[in-house]
Amino acid sequence: MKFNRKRFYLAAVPIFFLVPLILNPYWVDVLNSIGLYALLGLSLNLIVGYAGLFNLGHAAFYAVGAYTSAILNTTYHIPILLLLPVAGLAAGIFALIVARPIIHLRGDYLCIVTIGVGEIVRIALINDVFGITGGANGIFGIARPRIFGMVIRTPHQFFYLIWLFVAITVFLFYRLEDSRVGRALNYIREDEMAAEACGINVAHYKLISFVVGATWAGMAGNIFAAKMTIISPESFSFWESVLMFTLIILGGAGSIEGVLLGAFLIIGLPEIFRELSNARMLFFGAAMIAMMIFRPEGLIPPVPKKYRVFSGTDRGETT
Amino acid sequence: MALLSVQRLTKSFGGLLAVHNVSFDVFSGEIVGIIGPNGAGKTTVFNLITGIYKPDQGEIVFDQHSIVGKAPHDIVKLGIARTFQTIRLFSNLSVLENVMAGAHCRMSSGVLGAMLRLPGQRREEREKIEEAMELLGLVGLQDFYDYLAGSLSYGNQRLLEIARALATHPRLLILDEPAGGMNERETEELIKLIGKIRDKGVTVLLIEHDMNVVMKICERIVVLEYGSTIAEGTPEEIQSNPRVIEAYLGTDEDE
Amino acid sequence: MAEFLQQFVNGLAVGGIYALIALGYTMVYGVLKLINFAHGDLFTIGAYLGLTLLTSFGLADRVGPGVAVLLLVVMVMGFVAVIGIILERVAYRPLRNSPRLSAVVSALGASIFFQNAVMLIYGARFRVYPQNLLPKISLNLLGIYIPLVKILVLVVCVIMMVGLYLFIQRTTIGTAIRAAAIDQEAARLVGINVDGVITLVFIIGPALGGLAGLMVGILYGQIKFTMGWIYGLKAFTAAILGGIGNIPGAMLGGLILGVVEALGSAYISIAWKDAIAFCVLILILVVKPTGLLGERVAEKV
Amino acid sequence: MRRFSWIVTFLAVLVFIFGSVISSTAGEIKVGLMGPMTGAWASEGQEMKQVLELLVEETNNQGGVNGQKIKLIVEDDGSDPRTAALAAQRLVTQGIVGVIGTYGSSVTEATQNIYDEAKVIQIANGSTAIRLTEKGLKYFFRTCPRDDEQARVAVKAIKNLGFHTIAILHDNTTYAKGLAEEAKRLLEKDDTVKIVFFDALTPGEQDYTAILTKLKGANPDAVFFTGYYPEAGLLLRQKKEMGWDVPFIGGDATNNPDLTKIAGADAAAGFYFVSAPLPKDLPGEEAKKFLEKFAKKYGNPPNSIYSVLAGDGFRVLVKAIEVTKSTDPDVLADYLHNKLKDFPGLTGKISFNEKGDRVGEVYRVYRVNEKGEFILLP
Repeated sequence: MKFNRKRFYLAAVPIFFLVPLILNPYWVDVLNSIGLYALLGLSLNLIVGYAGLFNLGHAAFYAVGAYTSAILNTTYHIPILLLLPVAGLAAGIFALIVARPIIHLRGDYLCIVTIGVGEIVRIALINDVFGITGGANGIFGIARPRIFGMVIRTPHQFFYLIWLFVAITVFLFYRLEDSRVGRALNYIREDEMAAEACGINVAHYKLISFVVGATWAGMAGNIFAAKMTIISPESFSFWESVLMFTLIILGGAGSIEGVLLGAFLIIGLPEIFRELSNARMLFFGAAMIAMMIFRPEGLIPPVPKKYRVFSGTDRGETT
Repeated sequence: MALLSVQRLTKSFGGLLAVHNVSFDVFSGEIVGIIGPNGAGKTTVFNLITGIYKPDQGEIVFDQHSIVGKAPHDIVKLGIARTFQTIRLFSNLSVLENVMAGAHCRMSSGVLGAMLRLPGQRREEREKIEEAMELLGLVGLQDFYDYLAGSLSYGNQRLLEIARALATHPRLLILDEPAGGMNERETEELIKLIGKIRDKGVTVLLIEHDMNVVMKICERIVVLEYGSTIAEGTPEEIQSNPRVIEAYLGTDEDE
Repeated sequence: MAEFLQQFVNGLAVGGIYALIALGYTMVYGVLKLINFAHGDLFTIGAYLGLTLLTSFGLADRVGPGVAVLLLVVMVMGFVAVIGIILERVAYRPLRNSPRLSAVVSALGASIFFQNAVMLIYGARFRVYPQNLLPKISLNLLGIYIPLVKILVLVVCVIMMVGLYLFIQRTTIGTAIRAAAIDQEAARLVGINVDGVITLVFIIGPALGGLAGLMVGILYGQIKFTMGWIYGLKAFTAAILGGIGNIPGAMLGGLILGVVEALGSAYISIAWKDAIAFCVLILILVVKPTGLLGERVAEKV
Repeated sequence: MRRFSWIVTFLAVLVFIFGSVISSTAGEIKVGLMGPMTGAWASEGQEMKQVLELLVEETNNQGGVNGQKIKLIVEDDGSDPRTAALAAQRLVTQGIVGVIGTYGSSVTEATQNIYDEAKVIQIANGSTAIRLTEKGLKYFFRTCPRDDEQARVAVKAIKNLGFHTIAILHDNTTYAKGLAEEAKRLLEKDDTVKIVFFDALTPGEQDYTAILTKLKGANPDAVFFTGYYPEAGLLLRQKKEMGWDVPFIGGDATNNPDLTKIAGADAAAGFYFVSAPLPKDLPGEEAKKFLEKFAKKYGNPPNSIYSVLAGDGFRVLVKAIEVTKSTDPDVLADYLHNKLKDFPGLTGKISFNEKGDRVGEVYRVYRVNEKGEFILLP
């Protein structure tokens, strides 16, 4: 394996962060959209890719984060970026509450229940639950974020905000993947029964994957709310969950590079295909089938981790 | 005082009585074998001990604590580890990662520790990897540490399962047909390995069809037939027990 | 009381349609362990195909409405079955030994493809079925209004379900399907043509889905290219509710879902209707994790 | 592995190339159309596009505006706020003077800031939510009236028709809920009409018998449905099948010939709705000429009043450019706010107030006759 992850990122990241300087705002905004979906994909990847749980309702957690931020910002005027951890926490607690009773469900039963949770959340938002979600109108007038007195407004400014967060996420998730927790999730995906018999609390770790995944989706929701300044229930439909799920499987479930590539393809390609106008989603559907047949494991499937042994220091390097 | 005491254990599946009133004790430092014809309920007894099934009746006492109703992972943490009759490795993960699965319950770092990579977490990882490599050395798989588990030979996969179980620091190791699918040379190695494991202070309880293995290493043997205990004793006693002979002559011994 | 009964009947009519679509989900799942997300769109195709036959070929004018409906049923079922076979060959067969989630993405892709193909062919607007196909008579039983068409639809649903149940339980081919559902490898070993069984399943399921589409067209008169999503999701819910892979379960699940929706909107809230249905589903699964009639397959350890 | 990782980089480069290719051509005035070309309201968007293409062609055949040709750039908002925000960014970067659209209020709202910050005139055609013009945005206008205006006319009609109890049903969309709540507020001000039912259905379904049974239980004199024509059509049809002959009143989203097709003429007969006048009922010459041309080009008259309102948006924009001889957004906005008076639009006389709302009474009450035709009530 000649691929060197560290070297790749060292080369790619600076180039990528210079790209907006030569792009017009529209394409930068496309990149921003890709960044948001990359975040959502990475968060869902913890659940689908690492733990192998069939979750088609991730938009619910995204929605909880976005709405928490929007409500607190518009009613109490708390700066939106300060709400980032609050949004994550709210989504995480929500996940803990809903996932607990259903975590023992297997495969496709879990799938329909997550779809159900997603739909219940969306319907609750539309019906203006507790009188705070604004119904179908959603919530508008969310203040633009500020960093050191500078208002984040243009696509270019958001690019650095979003992709910095993506970069931090990628960095942290590599570490998570390569740890006791990350391994535990992989064992569960491979063989639940054997994992349990090895002393891994399967239900507990499934819950952890849901809670951490939801927390990140909630934070992505916060950024989404900050960027749009208005959020409404249709941004959190079943279709959004499908997109997140698809980009993971397409890119390579369980692989961070795969998810990033998946986000580029799923969100970027329809923009490039815009010229096909009405037929673009037709091509998109056909491309999904073709890519799965061409690479059933995803474009970049996860590589087995390499451990440096007997060296005594600094383990977990990928070589 | 017995390390493990199984008392009047009963379990049925939809009317079929799989285990009926089985009782036996395992003492610290012993190697005990469970034998019996196919369908005698041996694996079910293991599944009951390790918490995968809940018994209908009966008591399982490990180190003076009842473990009935405890979740499998809690039982592992108490010190009972097992291997499976049908090998259940994480075949898409590396050999080393498989052993690390066993080490999981003896580690403590969580999500935040992993993300921040705190010094304690790094030390723990380093120690456990070293330990896992030692265990691979014990079963003779250290050179394969970065192979995919699924790519190992059948015999090596059985050895890897043992290494994985040992990584949980068990006081009682339960082996379900450890010699299944092994050739003669491998079986000889296995017998030596089980001896070594016992010498490290781990009590061993095993199911085995290969009578050669059972008679060679077991100090005591429990015989099951149709879900019930029909005999218990030293290998010599078992070999001369008329009921055991009858049971074995009456059925086909091979799988 | 009359209102309750009326709502119950309303629910049964919707539930019958759900059940018919759910059969397709459950049969495919039973054999392939695959959620065929494109199934809802086969339903849409059935509805549009019926429209084409009625309007472009003027079927009703040529042979009279009664014969036309029978012909429609046969033609729509046949054509959608062909699409089902093609779908299986192109999108699912190459992925049979791949990770299961890959096949799910392929199914989602097929769904997007079909939906947009229908939109490109028929346009994005609502399309309307001819009104005069069947007599617009309503029966009035003790204050409960039941349109004749609805009764017809329910009768057709029941016939199809009973027929399918008998076919699966009583015939040799049905036994082969059941065997393949339990263990494909073992079925192959005892000489069952598993590929043949899968093809058969992809004939029956889509045919029933297409029929449901046709019936929705005749019953409600208005169809849209996106309707497969909604019906598909509901039918999938119904299949899971009854225990996926279980044919009587799909029927039961469909009818229960329809009735829960009708009673939920009558006595709790119309706007929360779908949320109520999903809550009921989740509660049932929490109590009975494999659905109402699903059996827990004990894992061999 | 390596190859696929580099695809990421490759794509970034591709994005860059695509982005830089877009350059502006001199001598053209670019006008954007942002509409739902795909998604739930694709039929509306497609027709908006037809109307605008026809008008652009006509303008250019007459020599354009101030000697410059008009170029229409169409972007799809997908009936979804996120897609719409991207579409708006895309339009803004292409140097448009103004943009027409869009249909849904929440979709419009997601783009208002983007156009405002880029100083692009936005003229919405179907976004009737009140708050859109309550933000003090300088460059935002709409040719459609607001929900409060519509609710006022609807409530007046309900009272004039002599109903004493009414059921209000909406579909939980921004528009329908806003209209329903505004009507409720107005009705609750005095006690002449009692509201006996208020709830929402789920749009996009086919069987509304459960809702109708519940409505019937409330026994109202009339039902005010504020949602869209597909559901209205089904409600009318299934109501008829139930043998219930309560009158229904609809909002302007039910104004579509497909309503009769879905319900059937016999079930639609007697349905009242509140709407901006249909093009056929407009006395103006402008409308007649336009309708003829549209029918000639596309084979049928326009279905939706909103596509015609989009056409009006385009025509006032062109008028402003023509009169001011400028494409400066401040000049144009000033003209539209203060100087444009009683412009002969396809849908009647058009003037804007300081908020950007259309001035004047637009709404009329229609009734469907036995043949399924929409008849303007005096």
